[in-house]
Amino acid sequence: MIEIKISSDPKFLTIVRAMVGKVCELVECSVEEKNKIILAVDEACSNIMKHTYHGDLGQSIEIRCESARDKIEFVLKDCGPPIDPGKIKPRPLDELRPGGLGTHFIRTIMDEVKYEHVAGCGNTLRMVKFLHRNNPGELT
Amino acid sequence: MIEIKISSDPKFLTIVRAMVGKVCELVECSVEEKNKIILAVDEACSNIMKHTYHGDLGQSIEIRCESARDKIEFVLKDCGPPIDPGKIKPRPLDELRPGGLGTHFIRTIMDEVKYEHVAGCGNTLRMVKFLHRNNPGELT
Amino acid sequence: MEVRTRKVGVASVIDLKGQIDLSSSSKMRTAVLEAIKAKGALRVAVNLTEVSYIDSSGIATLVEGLQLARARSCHFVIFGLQQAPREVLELARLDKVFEIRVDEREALDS
Amino acid sequence: MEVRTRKVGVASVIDLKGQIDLSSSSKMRTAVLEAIKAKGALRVAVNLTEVSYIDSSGIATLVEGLQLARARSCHFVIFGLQQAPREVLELARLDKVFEIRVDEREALDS
Ligand SMILES: Nc1ncnc2c1ncn2[C@@H]1O[C@H](COP(=O)(O)OP(=O)(O)O)[C@@H](O)[C@H]1O
Ligand SMILES: Nc1ncnc2c1ncn2[C@@H]1O[C@H](COP(=O)(O)OP(=O)(O)O)[C@@H](O)[C@H]1O
Repeated sequence: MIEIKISSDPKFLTIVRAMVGKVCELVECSVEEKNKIILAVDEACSNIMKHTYHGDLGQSIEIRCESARDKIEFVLKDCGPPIDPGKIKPRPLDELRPGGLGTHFIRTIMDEVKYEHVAGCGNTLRMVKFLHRNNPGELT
Repeated sequence: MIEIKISSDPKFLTIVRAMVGKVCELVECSVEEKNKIILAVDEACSNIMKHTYHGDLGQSIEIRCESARDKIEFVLKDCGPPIDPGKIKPRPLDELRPGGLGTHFIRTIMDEVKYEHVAGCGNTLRMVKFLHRNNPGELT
Repeated sequence: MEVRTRKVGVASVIDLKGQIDLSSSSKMRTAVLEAIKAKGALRVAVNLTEVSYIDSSGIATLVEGLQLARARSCHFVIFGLQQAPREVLELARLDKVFEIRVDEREALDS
Repeated sequence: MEVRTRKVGVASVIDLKGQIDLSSSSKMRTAVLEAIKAKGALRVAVNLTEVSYIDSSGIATLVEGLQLARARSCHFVIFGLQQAPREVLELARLDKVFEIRVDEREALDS
């Protein structure tokens, strides 16, 4: 188990990506899987910074990572106001316009994506990726 | 502020080093300073794994990192039995024998090193490094 | 991330270096939009050779650049994609939308 | 970390690759001690060309190797040090204790 807690400042995203990348190497996923998992976690953190905290740099985000035989799981926690999971939607991809790609990436890359409000203390986003390996390394 | 919590398994040291390296890049220290700071934090975590937890992989270590204008500070927390700071000593370097280098590295690299027992819940190790920069980037 | 804009004949080349994410994409955006808006801009080429990572905010900037360039009859191309950024463009299903060239020489060829 | 031992004439070369820390130094230790204990071992050269990091447990293994080699009249050299590992040896004040060679050719020269 690995846990990392950062201030809600985009400059820390590079640390999150380094951490996720190392975790992916430990569980021996392929480079393509690694790149995608890094992207999904990065986008999820960016969305919390932008949409949950509205750019406030002084809040915090916690990222927990656990792995079992055939999957890797990330749980992101914020302390922001309750979000409405129904409003988290990618834009239709056939319109050519900037923005609206982050949630599309998250949902395409991850096999399970679940937003939940935690009574009294922010939101959690649980993302699970099933791994396709012959000889999986375990994290815990 | 950055916080990372790992299980007391040496395989996670690579993640700690990646995190510390990225933090050093954010505060813009030199490559030499970065390499040394990575080494000191790695050795301190290794010592907790070896000497506080005696190789038990299921315990946890928390690493907090903060920086001010001219320094970077790491606080390591464990949940092990109280250690006696007086017993944490490097061996005389003029004897050629394996071992006993970790604490020497830590004390040589860091400007302040302080071990403390926290009543009822493990130990903390606080390490401060003063930075020599013209235009320091701040972490928090 | 580092951003630099160069004139090469009638074209502007924007050299990007590092990782493009929420902390750096606004810097990239400023450079891309400025190059396209510059008087007499006929071709803008974004050099991604040294970009190891790009997120949705970087992709959004490329889309914005493409749209502004079309509106101003400026030719907008990107080149030098590493594997990871290429995969992100594919995930966004934009790999057929952009003019993607291999290197700078090709990017400046009509 | 990856470890591989090769025979080159009367010498053994131990190629190490990656980062040497508490999780990997025991693997390195096994290879180093085995090479020195092998029948007729005259020279053991540790190749650090692809080692980007070494901690005190890796240094301890090198010291142990040096001592065992001396006791057995085996010639023990290390070569190919990158900047970071070199700095660690200096911090340990061992940079004058080891025979440090630039590359494999020099390491196998008497
Ligand atoms: N963590 C979040 N908290 C609140 N709203 C969110 C969150 N993540 C996404 N959203 C909503 O979903 C929309 C789509 O998000 P996304 O696809 O990442 O695109 P973008 O961030 O470019 O708008 C956002 O505009 C926002 O309204
Ligand atoms: N976190 C710790 N908890 C308890 N004892 C420690 C700790 N760190 C160091 N020590 C003590 O200090 C000694 C010297 O440590 P060090 O210089 O790192 O060398 P080594 O780990 O090779 O023994 C150790 O052998 C141990 O007795």
